Amino acid sequence: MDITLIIAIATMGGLGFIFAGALAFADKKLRVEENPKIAEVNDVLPNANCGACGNAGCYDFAVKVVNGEAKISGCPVGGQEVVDEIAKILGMESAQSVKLVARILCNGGNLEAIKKEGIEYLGPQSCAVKTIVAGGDKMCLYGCLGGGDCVGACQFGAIFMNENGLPTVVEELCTGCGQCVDACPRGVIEIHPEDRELFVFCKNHDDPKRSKEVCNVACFGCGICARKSDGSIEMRDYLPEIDYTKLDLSKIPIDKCKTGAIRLIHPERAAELLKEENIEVKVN
Amino acid sequence: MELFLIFISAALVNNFVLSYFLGICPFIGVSNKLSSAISMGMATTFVMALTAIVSWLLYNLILIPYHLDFLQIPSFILVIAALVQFVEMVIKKVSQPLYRALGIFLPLITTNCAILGLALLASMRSYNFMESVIFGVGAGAGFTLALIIMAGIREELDLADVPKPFQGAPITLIVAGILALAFMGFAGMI
Amino acid sequence: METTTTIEPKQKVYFDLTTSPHLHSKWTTSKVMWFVVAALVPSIAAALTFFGWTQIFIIITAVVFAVGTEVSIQVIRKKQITWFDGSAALTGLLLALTLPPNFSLSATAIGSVVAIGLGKQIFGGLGYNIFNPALVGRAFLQAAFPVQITTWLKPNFAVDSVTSATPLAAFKFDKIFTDTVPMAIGNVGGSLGETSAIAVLIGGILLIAVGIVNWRIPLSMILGMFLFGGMFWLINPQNPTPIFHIFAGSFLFGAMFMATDWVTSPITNKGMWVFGLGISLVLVVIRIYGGLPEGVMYSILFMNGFVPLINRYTRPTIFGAVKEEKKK
Amino acid sequence: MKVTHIIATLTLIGIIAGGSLSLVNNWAAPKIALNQKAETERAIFLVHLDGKRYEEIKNTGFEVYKVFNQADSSVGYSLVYAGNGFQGKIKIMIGLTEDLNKITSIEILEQSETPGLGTKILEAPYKNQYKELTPTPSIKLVKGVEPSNPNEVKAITGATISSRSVVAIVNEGVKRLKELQIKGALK
Amino acid sequence: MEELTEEGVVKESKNGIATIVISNSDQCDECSAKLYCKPGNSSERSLIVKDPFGTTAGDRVMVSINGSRILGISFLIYGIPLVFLLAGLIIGMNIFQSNKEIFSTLFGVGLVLIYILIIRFMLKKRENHITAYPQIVLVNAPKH
Amino acid sequence: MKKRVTLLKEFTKGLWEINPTFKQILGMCPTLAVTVSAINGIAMALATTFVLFFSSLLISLIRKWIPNQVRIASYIVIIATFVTIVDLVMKAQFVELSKALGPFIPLIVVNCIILGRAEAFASKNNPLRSMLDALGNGAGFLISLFVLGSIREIIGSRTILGYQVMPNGFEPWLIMILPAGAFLTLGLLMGLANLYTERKKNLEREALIAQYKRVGREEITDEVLKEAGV
Amino acid sequence: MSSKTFHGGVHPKEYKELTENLAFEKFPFPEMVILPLSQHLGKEASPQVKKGDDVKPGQLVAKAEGFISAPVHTSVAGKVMSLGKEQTSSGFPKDSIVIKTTGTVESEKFLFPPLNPETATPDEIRERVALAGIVGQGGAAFPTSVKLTPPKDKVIDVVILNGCECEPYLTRDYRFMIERPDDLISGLKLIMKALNVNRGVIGIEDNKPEAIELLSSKVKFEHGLEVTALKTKYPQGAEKMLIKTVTGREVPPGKLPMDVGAVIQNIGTAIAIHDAIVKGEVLISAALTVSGKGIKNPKNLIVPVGTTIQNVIDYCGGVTDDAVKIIVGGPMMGVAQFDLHVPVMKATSGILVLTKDEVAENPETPCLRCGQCIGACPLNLMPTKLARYSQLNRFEDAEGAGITVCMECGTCAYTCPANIPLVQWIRLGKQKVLQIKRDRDVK
Repeated sequence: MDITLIIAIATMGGLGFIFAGALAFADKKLRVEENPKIAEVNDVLPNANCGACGNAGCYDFAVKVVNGEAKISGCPVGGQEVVDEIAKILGMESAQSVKLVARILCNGGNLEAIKKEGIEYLGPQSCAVKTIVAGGDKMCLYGCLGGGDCVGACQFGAIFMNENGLPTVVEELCTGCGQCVDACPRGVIEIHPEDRELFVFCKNHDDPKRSKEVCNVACFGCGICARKSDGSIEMRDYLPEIDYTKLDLSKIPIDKCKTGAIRLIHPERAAELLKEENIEVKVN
Repeated sequence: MELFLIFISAALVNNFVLSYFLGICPFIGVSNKLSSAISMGMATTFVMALTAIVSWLLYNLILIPYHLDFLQIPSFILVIAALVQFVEMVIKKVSQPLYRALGIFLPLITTNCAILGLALLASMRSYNFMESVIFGVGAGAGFTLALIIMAGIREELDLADVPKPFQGAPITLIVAGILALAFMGFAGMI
Repeated sequence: METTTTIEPKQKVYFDLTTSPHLHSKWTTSKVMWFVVAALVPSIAAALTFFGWTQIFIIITAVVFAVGTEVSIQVIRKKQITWFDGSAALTGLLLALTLPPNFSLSATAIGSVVAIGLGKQIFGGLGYNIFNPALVGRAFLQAAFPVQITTWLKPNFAVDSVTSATPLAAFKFDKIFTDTVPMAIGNVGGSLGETSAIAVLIGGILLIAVGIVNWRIPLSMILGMFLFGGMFWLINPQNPTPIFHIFAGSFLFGAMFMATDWVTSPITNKGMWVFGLGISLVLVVIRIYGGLPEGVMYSILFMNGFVPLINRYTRPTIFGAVKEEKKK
Repeated sequence: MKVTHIIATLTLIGIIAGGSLSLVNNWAAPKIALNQKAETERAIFLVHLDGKRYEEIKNTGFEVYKVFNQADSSVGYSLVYAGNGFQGKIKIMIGLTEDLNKITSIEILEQSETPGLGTKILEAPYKNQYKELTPTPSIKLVKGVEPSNPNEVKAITGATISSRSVVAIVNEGVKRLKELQIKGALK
Repeated sequence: MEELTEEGVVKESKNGIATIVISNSDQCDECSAKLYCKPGNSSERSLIVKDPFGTTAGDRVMVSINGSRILGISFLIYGIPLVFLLAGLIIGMNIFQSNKEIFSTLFGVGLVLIYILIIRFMLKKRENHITAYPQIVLVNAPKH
Repeated sequence: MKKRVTLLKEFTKGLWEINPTFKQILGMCPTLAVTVSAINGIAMALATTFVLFFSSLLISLIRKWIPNQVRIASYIVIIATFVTIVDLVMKAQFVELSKALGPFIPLIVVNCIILGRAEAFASKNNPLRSMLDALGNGAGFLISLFVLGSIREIIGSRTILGYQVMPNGFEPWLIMILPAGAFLTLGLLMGLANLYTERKKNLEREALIAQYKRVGREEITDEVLKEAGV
Repeated sequence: MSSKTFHGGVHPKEYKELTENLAFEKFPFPEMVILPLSQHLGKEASPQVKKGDDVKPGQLVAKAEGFISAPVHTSVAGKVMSLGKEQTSSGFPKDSIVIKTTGTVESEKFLFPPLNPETATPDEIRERVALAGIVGQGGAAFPTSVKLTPPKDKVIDVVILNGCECEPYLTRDYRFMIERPDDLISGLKLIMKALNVNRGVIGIEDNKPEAIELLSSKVKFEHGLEVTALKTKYPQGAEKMLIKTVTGREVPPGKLPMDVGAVIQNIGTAIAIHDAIVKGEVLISAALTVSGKGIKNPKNLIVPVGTTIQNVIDYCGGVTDDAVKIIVGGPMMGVAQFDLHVPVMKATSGILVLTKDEVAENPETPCLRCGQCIGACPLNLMPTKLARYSQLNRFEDAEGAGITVCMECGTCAYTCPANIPLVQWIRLGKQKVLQIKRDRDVK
């Protein structure tokens, strides 16, 4: 009986010893130094490998964060919680993570944008495909085609088509990953920080005459907004361009826009924001 | 002839993946690349042959004579782990680039239940030495075959309109089920 | 529309907007499917002749449940309902024709549901399935009800010497060979559709003639059978002759209607040869060494699994590409 | 330092594992042995219902037991014989009378046949056919008709191969045992 | 044969040869074992690759390996040794009288080791222009 | 994502949220192999839970002393030891069960659940949490094995836990107790589980969308009416 | 008469009987013309007139910009109305000059001094072709002068005149061959001279026996010229296919016909070259077939460039009530129109008005993997795979499968029983792949 015990111990101990020896030997030869913090950071990340941070994957992002090449607030999917965790691991002050949201910058839905008259488009209902058949069934060559490619591209289900045939972003679900931007052949989707309120909801660079022909709510390039904005808005190719670093919401006469091409995305929210600063603003 | 039957049995009739459910994890996770499937299959087959040899020796020359058969599981798993480590080291010695290119398959194999299953089944069925080696090679061949078929199918599945909840593991399992049905045709060959 | 001779800018147009080409061939999916159904009529007729008209209930059950499953899954998935394209009906019909006469109707229904559900819809519906749906249903039934599905019925015009066992089972278990003539006509035991080789051939040749079935698959299967079956026969004359192999069981039915299913067969011409030869090889091995007398279903399913790989490695060389490589 | 730590850890774990397993085994081994013995005994007496005591006959190349009844007189032999079935090995305990001309009963010990189909060889209707069967010159399998001779067994519908495998294994076992008897090894 | 691709970050690059840390391999996408699957107990998976671009550490790259190369290598490292091993065993089982198993194992393993030595010798010679190196095909690989 | 969660959550998450079979897709081999009947499934799950519990506990206890290099090796040895104990005990006390589960008890060693939890959880958390996590995962495993086993047993052999529940007229589907049946059933169950999760997510999403539509709709009509006149 | 052919292809119903026996008619001058500045591949021409200018027929209104470009001449006498974007038959608006017709007297037409075809040097020919604004009449509208100026390192040994006209309905080239065989041969000889080639082949599909016979008898005594009968099959007239059938050479992917020593010219181009050299005319009229069951009086027409297709259709009696589709170009590769106020351009080969039963639009069903498209693809591609890849945004895979080789001939979509718009998807994939490639090259 005891002999078996001893042999058993000897066998297992021996096997363990040999194996450990081999491992130790291999370890010495194969040693790759790695900052243990990378693994820790990697654990905190959502590990969806969605690429929203612009890196090849979560591990890649972890490496960059630890090496100081990426901001700790770089993961838009994880949100504040992840930022705090990373900050804790790296012993840094937590930074405010600004949520990025996709904005659909076209107002021309089925009701507003003028369709090519009297034709029936028979191909696949996809914007990308529509663009190669005579540039789609809408007259406007810049605006949303309403084919819903962005809806399909969003893996978070954050975009849906409203009844007017325009995509709408559900901000609560949007992670700002930018998949929809890539999917849109017309480039009407842009990623912006959540706190930006004023946008130009038109991409039409046509001259005023043609703009009026193609869409009821297009920017006609009148330039009123630019003239009244102390330089934060500039006209370029018949379209206003907003410089968000200079923008002061309280000074923009948004209600002057005839077509609503430049407007606030959340009128109520902007009003509240400005109220806090004791500024009265008229919201249309 | 007996050896041949053991081979056919392990590879087709009682395919390791499709009727013993051994090695399901890599089967589910296999990529759609044929060459990595074959590569992984070959590595597994090689390790399986080695495992069959070493575990037979360990079991019949040490564990049985000294009445240590209760140590079968831990000693087998240690031996397999050590073997894989050893193979890894040899490959590394042969050529660093080759090791880097192929090394990724090896750690997977350590925890591949097919290997341990092989060692245990061989000892349970009290195969003799050659029989267990052939059993190992046959099992490896069967594993490779299943992996290859799945690698091909997976590419097709990527293009298919599989309902979303069934994408990934569920559809793989269902394909495996249908494959298992197809492999039933080989039943009765041993 | 009134024609005008004056120039009127932005004249109203009401035309279809599509890309080129603006012409199409006459075939559509549903035409093809219904045509195949039509090509099965001789086989159905043969089945009803040899096993009695009541067998029509098996066919009806299979078709109704197949179409029903298809429609209900499409309703659940909120997809377009496409029962009228005939593909589900065809699957049901093919399944029914592989079943033995007097097979239980409830089991037939199960087979149909499995064929459409697990064989087809779970892969995304028509065009995406890897395995032949009818055969998936059949294989499922074989595994689920092995006794029922190997219980055969004596054909109506059986002479005394004919047993209810299929020619293959008779060979497998009792080493009895059946003559070719009754097998060709169909006066032997067997599944509904496979019984009459002539009826199958009529339908099959029709399909080949109109170009629905690519002749390469049936031909390569038959050649393969001569090759491999002949090989085993030469090695050991105890084994059946290639002719017996071809006329016995569901070989011809499989070659004409099952292996040639568009979705689950290779898309390249070279691939079709590989596919057909592979089926024959596996089939001969199963028939001779396997435990089951028949293996057409298994060999086709097995090769279905290889189709994606065959497609990938028999890809035609792009026009002009070879020369470029030679130049290098 | 590091290397010794690595080696020591795993060695220690190995030692502890070996030791503790050994202890558990000390407790379990006798019981397992007992279970196994009971198992064999059960099977031996299942094929010889009147058996009470058995002796193993050594050096035969396979397991053969001579079985004695209450009166301690030999009632025959129990032998374990295995062969290929439909999907894997089938291991059968065969009970034979002293003169080896009658099978008392058989018991399937191991099999991996198709569940619900091949596994019908385990069920009474098939198995009971072997009771009082005469294995001379050899057992025959008949299909579709009722057995009419004392050496015929009816096949299971849909599981011809499994039925046939059992017959083949029993025939082979009996044959081997007869050879042994001729050589006089059964004494 | 198809191309296999891996994505990674350059660790260091010298004389046209770079070491890449794999961050995302399409071969491991669906595998549940990737959690603890790292070669040589290191916590990252790395590759030595040809670098015709002269990348610098930190670049994100896509690496492509020719499938038939991988197959060739596997065959060289697993396939042929397996044949040698089996041949050794079969020969061994026939020539040795006592303790057949041990001796034939040793014989088989010995054959494999000899083969490995030869391979190693041959590879050493060609180490610098070895064709089996994967190659960087894309710097700043597009994200997926 | 690592969060500080309550101890209760540590247990309950294993039941569904990270259910080893349906969510983590771990331990497929025993799941498929032993679920021919419900009782086998239960026994297997209990055995696994036993090993999982003790190895998690032990690993969590000694996690600080194990060098990284032999981490996995040590875990495997520890797990193998516990598995052997289970095996021996079963052979000694539950002969029938041990026969039914056959070679699958030893394969618990390579069940990814155990190594997976050891690596992902026990090696990073304190013993209490590790124990709860192990129990939760074990329970989740039990649930899935029981469900799978019951379905296969009911349809495949008309019984559940040995009692006949289906009428005699019901012809059992033999396929359910064959390997193919195991694959198909698990595949379907897993799909249904995903379907359920997705449904839940979709409902949430639709609720959000509905909210947006309400707001969005007003916005559009107002503007359209006003701007249409321009 | 054995007819040569290539692998793949289809044979759609021809419908050529509608117009094949109708001689060319001259279209009267329209009230206004729209002249897009880009009627060719390559760089847009730059306008040389301003609003209000008076122009006479044949006058240069926009000159070529850079090497791959072609000048634009007005086809009528009139006044420049506007310069700006106008809709074109490609579906997209392009910068155009609109001219209101004021006079229709043809004698005022601007002409270059005629050259003697026997003595003209290759350089003279090239220069004249460039100045006359001649572009390929086959559809792609590649500037002909560029084609006549191969790089020094390319050895050209054969000129092939494309008389296949494999697109259904179209009979323009056929009419040219029947009506102007001598001018055609003269044009071919000029091309051969410009390229310094001794062998000229006229490839004609065997459904035009009269043309084959006529031209064969004409070239019988010409040295180096031959007429080859080709099997009637679409797309026999595609450059790569034609070279393969005539010479047996395959143009590798990404390479041009001149890489295998061949130059292909259209029948219409040869006629235009003849006119430019011998008569000194510039290219200001387009010969086209107006056909289809949806048009009341199908015709072969010579139309001033810039005439709107509305005018042309009206001239042909307008459309019938069951017309559903108007196409500029052939039915296989042409573009469906949504606006009839678009001009006829230099390379316009036909205007088709099709009825419901001709186009037979059927609902799309999923791919059945029948392999019809693979068997039919003349370039040995796998159209179904390519389309699926681009549907799933897997452009890298699409590139690997050779999507950029596709010439969009439409054979696959024609033959597809599931009616998948394969060409549409492949075209999208091609665009994306080319864009990805460009991005990659930039990096």
